[in-house]
Amino acid sequence: MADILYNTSAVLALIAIILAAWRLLKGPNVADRVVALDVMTIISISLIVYVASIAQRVIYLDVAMVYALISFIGVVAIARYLERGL
Amino acid sequence: MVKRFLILLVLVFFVIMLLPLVSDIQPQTELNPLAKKYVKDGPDELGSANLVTSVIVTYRGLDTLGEVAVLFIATAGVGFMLRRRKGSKTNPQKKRESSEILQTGTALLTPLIFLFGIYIFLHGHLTPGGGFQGGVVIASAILLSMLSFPQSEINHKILNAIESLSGVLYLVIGILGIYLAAGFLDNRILPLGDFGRLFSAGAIPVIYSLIGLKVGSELVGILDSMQRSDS
Amino acid sequence: MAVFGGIITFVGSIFLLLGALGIVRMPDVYNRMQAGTKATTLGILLFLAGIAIGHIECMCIFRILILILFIIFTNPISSHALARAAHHIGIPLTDKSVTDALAEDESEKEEAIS
Amino acid sequence: MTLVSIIGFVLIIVGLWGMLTQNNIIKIIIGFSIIDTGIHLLIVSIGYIKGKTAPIIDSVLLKTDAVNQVVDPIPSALVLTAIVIGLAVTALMLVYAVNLYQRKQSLDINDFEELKW
Amino acid sequence: MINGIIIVLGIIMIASAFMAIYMRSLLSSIIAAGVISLLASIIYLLLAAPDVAMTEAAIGSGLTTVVFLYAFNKVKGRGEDNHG
Amino acid sequence: MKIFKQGILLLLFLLLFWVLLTSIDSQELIAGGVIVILLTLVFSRKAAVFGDFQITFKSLIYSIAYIFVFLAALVRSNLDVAFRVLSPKLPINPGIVKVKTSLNSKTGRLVLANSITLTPGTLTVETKGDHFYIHWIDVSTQDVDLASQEIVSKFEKYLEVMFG
Repeated sequence: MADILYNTSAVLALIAIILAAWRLLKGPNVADRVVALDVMTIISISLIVYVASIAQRVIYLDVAMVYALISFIGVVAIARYLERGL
Repeated sequence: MVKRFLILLVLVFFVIMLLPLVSDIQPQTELNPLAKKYVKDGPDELGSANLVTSVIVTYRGLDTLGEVAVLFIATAGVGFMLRRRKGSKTNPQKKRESSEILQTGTALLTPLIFLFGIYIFLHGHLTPGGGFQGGVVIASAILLSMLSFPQSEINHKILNAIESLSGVLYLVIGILGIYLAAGFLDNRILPLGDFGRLFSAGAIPVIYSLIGLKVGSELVGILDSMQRSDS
Repeated sequence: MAVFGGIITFVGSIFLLLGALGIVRMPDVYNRMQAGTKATTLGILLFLAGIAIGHIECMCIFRILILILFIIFTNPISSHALARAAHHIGIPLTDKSVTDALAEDESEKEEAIS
Repeated sequence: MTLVSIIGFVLIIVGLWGMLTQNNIIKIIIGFSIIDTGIHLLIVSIGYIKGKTAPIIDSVLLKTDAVNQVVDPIPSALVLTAIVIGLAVTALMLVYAVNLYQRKQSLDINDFEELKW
Repeated sequence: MINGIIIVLGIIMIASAFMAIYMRSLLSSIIAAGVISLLASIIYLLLAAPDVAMTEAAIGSGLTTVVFLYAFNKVKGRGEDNHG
Repeated sequence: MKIFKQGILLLLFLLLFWVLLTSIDSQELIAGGVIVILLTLVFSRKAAVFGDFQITFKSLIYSIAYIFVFLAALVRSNLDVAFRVLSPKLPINPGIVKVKTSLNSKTGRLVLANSITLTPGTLTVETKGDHFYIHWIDVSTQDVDLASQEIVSKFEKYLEVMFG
């Protein structure tokens, strides 16, 4: 029962990532694409934690932490570039 | 049109060349002999829980030395190509100030990311971290403060000192391994300690910390010279 | 306990999906950002909390706590930076918009200078 | 022929196609970094063994049982350093592109004819 | 389940690779290239290589993007990057 | 005195982070202590924002209350977003409005801006002096005072005590 719920959640997260990829493809200008990237990052963190839970390894969570910190910097960098402050 | 056809021809040739290589990859069912030796003997011999770390730092230590050297050369290349020419006037373009929210957030987060980077390379033998990852995280911390305070200067003397000092110490530890233990970059110059604790695995945490500092300062050097140079 | 965690995770993933749907359906950058930031933040909070509850024996609660704090702290900052940049380079608001106080203030300032 | 190796292979081909067809130097560098990612995926997929876990010994994975439960650590070790080197090499290539731009005020590869034959 | 995740992520990665090559604005190309390495790190984690996943996550989505952006700062033609 | 306070706060903050990352173990604590003290020495001058935290009993109570207020607002905002996204007509009425805040400390303003971003239908776009410019998905008033009343004041009274 619990396994079904977890797997369904992962499938929903995958659908969400596909939707975000659609916005990435279509987005009329760069800011839309960066928003899609931001959302994809967050959903990827949830997928990483899901993978850690099915692999039963606590240490995989370190990867998610690095991900959360560094991809934030990437988005901020693109924003600063757009407003010509880099 | 001819060009496009030629490109397609090259690509088809490449696919034909590469395809057997890829299709020969069979799903393995057990480790090959070399990997088996590393996995079997690694934990007892070197005391490192992360076997990838033991391969990088000790078993293939010379490769890592070479890779650090390549990184150093690339950094030197970037610095050389973007050096400030004498006499050319620096006209700093007007940059937009970053928002106050971002500045406050940076001031709060930078010490934290630093500590996290140090955690990553200090625990290279216990967790998936290591010197390369930790160095990148530390470079990212400095990058964040470069993003929100674009006018601030980095102290190049300290940067160069950290880089050279960690490089020299890395080599010294490697050579000490020849005299005190079995070979170059052997980690058994320090006692192995209890398996799975922080102060274990001999010199691996020390070596990885030095690699982390070196990689971090080199990446900061690349970023800094790419940001500073007047164009 | 595992089923309870599973339900929380499921609710979280629904919010993640809504966030992604929001960035597809909304008409302009700022509204997309609204949907993207809020829904994904609560979504991932619930997702991670559900996994931590479901695997309570794995001692990963502290790490997941740190992860949640990081995300709650950094996600709004990046959204804010992006919204500020988008407004500065003049990406227009959607036609349905009622008011734009910031653009009015900026243009007033420019007139005062010139 | 595993699933991931196919993805890596396709990425290599797509990156190569991009490198050959595009005229902009920056696009060529992007193609290079796509090839980079593809090759890394290919190498890591060689070391994977189905159903086994990461070669890190902790409370879940016992030292005595490790041989039967872990994947090959050597490809991971190779790729790990290669990624960092890839970043430095990308930075170096970009700096060359910037220098070329400062010479001729153009990023089009067809404008640089000195070494053509 | 794992195969399903790999297939979906792989398709998105390949689509992003095409996007990175054929997108007209360079900045969008960079963002698409960032997505490739973002998703590659999940695949590394599924292949039981967390070390590689961590390195790719740290470098691919943060530093590579920034290095490209710094290079853009030095070349002309940033004006048309904003739209499109 | 100020720098002393912010140094101590930074040290405690980093130490808490280290203990959460690692487990409570003698070797980890020794190494972590040394590193945290070194980092504090390096960063204490730059981290002036850490001096903004008020260390009183009242601010502790208010912090705990604030967490609940914030979580409630977050859940409400998500239901709001869900309603807007799922309804076929997209009932939005967006615009950028100006609000006024009386907070002075930098950390307080940061937390306020983050809270505004995460609560129903609002997103901080720009800060200028004591005015915030907020993208509001459903503009009901364009008056500065009324908008401030509606968006800012519910958080402000807590943050006033927590950060001064």
